[in-house]
Amino acid sequence: MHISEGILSGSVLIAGWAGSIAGISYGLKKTEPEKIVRTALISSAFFLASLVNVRIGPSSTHLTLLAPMGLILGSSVFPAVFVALLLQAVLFHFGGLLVLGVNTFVMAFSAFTANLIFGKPIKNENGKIRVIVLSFMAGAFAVILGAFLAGAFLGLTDKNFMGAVKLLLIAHIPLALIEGFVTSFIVIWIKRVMPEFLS
Amino acid sequence: MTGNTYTLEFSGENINAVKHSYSPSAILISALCYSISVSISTSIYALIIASFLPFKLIFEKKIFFHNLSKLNLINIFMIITLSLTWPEIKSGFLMGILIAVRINMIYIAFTAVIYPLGTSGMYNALCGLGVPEKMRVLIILTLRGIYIMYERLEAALISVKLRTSNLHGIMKLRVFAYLTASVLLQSSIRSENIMRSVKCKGGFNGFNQYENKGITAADTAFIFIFILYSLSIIIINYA
Amino acid sequence: MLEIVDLHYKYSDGHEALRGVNLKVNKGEKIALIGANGSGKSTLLLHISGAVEVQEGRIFFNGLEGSEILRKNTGLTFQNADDELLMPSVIEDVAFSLVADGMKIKQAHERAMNILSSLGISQLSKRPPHRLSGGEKRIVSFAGVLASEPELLALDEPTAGLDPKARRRVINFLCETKKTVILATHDLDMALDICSRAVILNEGRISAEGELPELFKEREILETNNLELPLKFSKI
Amino acid sequence: MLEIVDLHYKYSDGHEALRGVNLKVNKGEKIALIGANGSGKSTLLLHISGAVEVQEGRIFFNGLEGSEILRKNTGLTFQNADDELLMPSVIEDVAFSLVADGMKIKQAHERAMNILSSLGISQLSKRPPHRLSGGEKRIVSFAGVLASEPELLALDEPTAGLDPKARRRVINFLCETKKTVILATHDLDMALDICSRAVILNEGRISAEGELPELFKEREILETNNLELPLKFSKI
Repeated sequence: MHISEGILSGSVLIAGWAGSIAGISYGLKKTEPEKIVRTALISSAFFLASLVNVRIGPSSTHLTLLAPMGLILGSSVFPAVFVALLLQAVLFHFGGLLVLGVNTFVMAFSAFTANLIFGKPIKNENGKIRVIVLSFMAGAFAVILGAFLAGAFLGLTDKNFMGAVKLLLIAHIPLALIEGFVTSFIVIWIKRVMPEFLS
Repeated sequence: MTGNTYTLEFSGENINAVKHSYSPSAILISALCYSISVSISTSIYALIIASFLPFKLIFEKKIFFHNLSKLNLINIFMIITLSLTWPEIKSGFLMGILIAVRINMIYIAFTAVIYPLGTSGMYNALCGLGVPEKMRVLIILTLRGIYIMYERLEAALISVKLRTSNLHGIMKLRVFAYLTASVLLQSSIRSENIMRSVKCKGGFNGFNQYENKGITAADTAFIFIFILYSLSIIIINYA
Repeated sequence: MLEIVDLHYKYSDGHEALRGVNLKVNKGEKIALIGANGSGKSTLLLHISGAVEVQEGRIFFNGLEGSEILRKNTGLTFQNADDELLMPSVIEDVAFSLVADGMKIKQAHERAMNILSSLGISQLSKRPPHRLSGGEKRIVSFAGVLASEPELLALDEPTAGLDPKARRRVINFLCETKKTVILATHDLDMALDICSRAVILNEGRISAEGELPELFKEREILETNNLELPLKFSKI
Repeated sequence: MLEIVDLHYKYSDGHEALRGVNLKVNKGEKIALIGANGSGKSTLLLHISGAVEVQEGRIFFNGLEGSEILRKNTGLTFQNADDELLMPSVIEDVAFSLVADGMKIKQAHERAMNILSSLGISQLSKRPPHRLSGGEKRIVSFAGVLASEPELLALDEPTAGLDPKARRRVINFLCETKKTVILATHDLDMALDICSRAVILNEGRISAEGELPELFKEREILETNNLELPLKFSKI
């Protein structure tokens, strides 16, 4: 769901920046100064975890961990994702700066929405099976929403992209399942070891 | 290391950041103007004008041809996908070529001009553009956190590798999830100590250490030239 | 110089870390704070340096009270030097507290450079902290604390994880400094090298206090506080 | 049991960590690996435990070669016990490698419980390991390594950051174990307590080797290797 530089039209790029700047300002406003340090350290941990290449069968993949990010960081996820993507561009020359707005919006909005929908139920639920199911749904949902948003930005640029967008959505289904499992395991662990950690 | 269940792809930063004669903000603004004009160009004439800069940069500086070739490998894949999914193969193919050309030009401009600023240059550029304090603190501490937590994650990955040789299927995902959660917990504990140390050292004001030289006449001229160049690309594009 | 009266502290999880600590520290004194993990050493240091607000009890610094006064006049280094190296380069890190107090950046960097030179590590000034060795990190964290010219240094395990040479360098620095020093450590041999007096904490209370090396010779006191005879007193 | 022949290792950044190490370890021996930070101790331990592939040179374990053999027969603990705690409870953590290698969960938990009992920490079995004290974490990490019954224990600074009581507990455990032990440490006094032989690494080479305590009495050897006289030999 990472869109490359040079594809999107000017108006779509601007829309992406507008969306992510709104999210970032909201997130920064909601993040108390005391919590900035925590947000930074946790987002660096997510950054590193997303660099781990997990070998699955013959191929390997990087995980986005969108839902766990949303569940733990809450509204701070917008600035956190922005900084992570910015550092990724500067440190690894990966991902562009012009599309940073769009990419931040795609990922942070998906993570944020997953928390909005599933955050409270997961936090309040005590049955193990229900927690697993809810967090699986959160993990898969965040990935699908991300792919859908990325597809929407492509489609808005040129409706002829829709054929490629369909491929993109299909390609994200296995990732969504994987992220669903990983999210439920992370949530289970957190609920057992440090329940106060969920935002 | 072959046969590993997980590999961590982290190369770290090139710390030998290049010193530019212009302020980082001026460089960032200029390169962004240029890349905007490139990314909305569709006419071949506009792209020819726009290609002057990348050609100049290729001759002047060391571009990472290794990365560039990797980039174009992905581009070939993209061109094929667009050819097959577009309503017409030919127009899809041309669209793919157009995007590939733009990607190359923007990539060259960024790697030659912006990325050599390094994280500190980029940080100065953002501060020069008036990024709010909370965001500045977040950038600096996330960067520090990446280096601090990198060592932890690397050791944790080695530990898993030593404790088990054959992780399969769901177990692999479960272990990865637990690893991530452990590192998250460690980072949260670290953040408590770091917050205390920030307090002891006098608070967030200490983070405000970017070079605020302001925009000089030379910077203004530099930005002006780039805006003119970018505008001319845009005008030719729509002419 | 420093007077602590009946200090109590309870963490938000209900754990009582301090249960009535009374302590007087004179100017120029070097005091070792000894005790097992969880005895309240770190919490006491956080109070002395003004990092946490007093809940119950009082702390006077030259007769004045308040965490602001403490923050201005004391400098704390943490057990893990990585936790206090905040900035992307050594010089910015050392200048941190000066800039935080409103000094101009250029001036702050000059002062920081002087401190680095006086500690013999000016060559590190441009390096990012993650490129430093453990011993270098520790010395840089001292430099950061010294920048704001505190009268009292509160040090939490300054030699943890250092190799013998780096440890010796830290000990030499602490022996030579004219500042008042409160040193929390498990390294009783280091305490003997540096400090003239020791205070033993046990479960949030001061359970013993006395001159060094005499205190450490009292086997009974050490044993009831879960401590070990310093190696210098043991024979092979 | 273990034989290392002319081992070299260069990190991808060009740093040569090992420059021709030769070492023989007999079954049941306890060897201290001494050296300043950056001398190559940790890199050598990573080789012995099979965590990195040999670039140049050879390592034989009971005559066999290959990192798979080493991983099966040796157990490594890290300097920072937090790095190896993974599962949400102590018992699951100790049983981890057994379950991952295909043992039934019930059986694995029984074995893990036996190990915890033998180390005297069965009461911790249900606790999350991340919430334990430093000393407890260290012992749990030993338990996790012991679960897969390695013949050789490779330990990186097992007492770093521990208080005297916890340190003593670790030392007692290592004195009592019948396993072969290779112990990298700065804590020469601990080395004297546990090991019969020491190997001094300096810049990736073995610069001295000998029986303990004799080796540590040679002031010159210690000084050229940036080490300090163990405190037991110094007088107050």
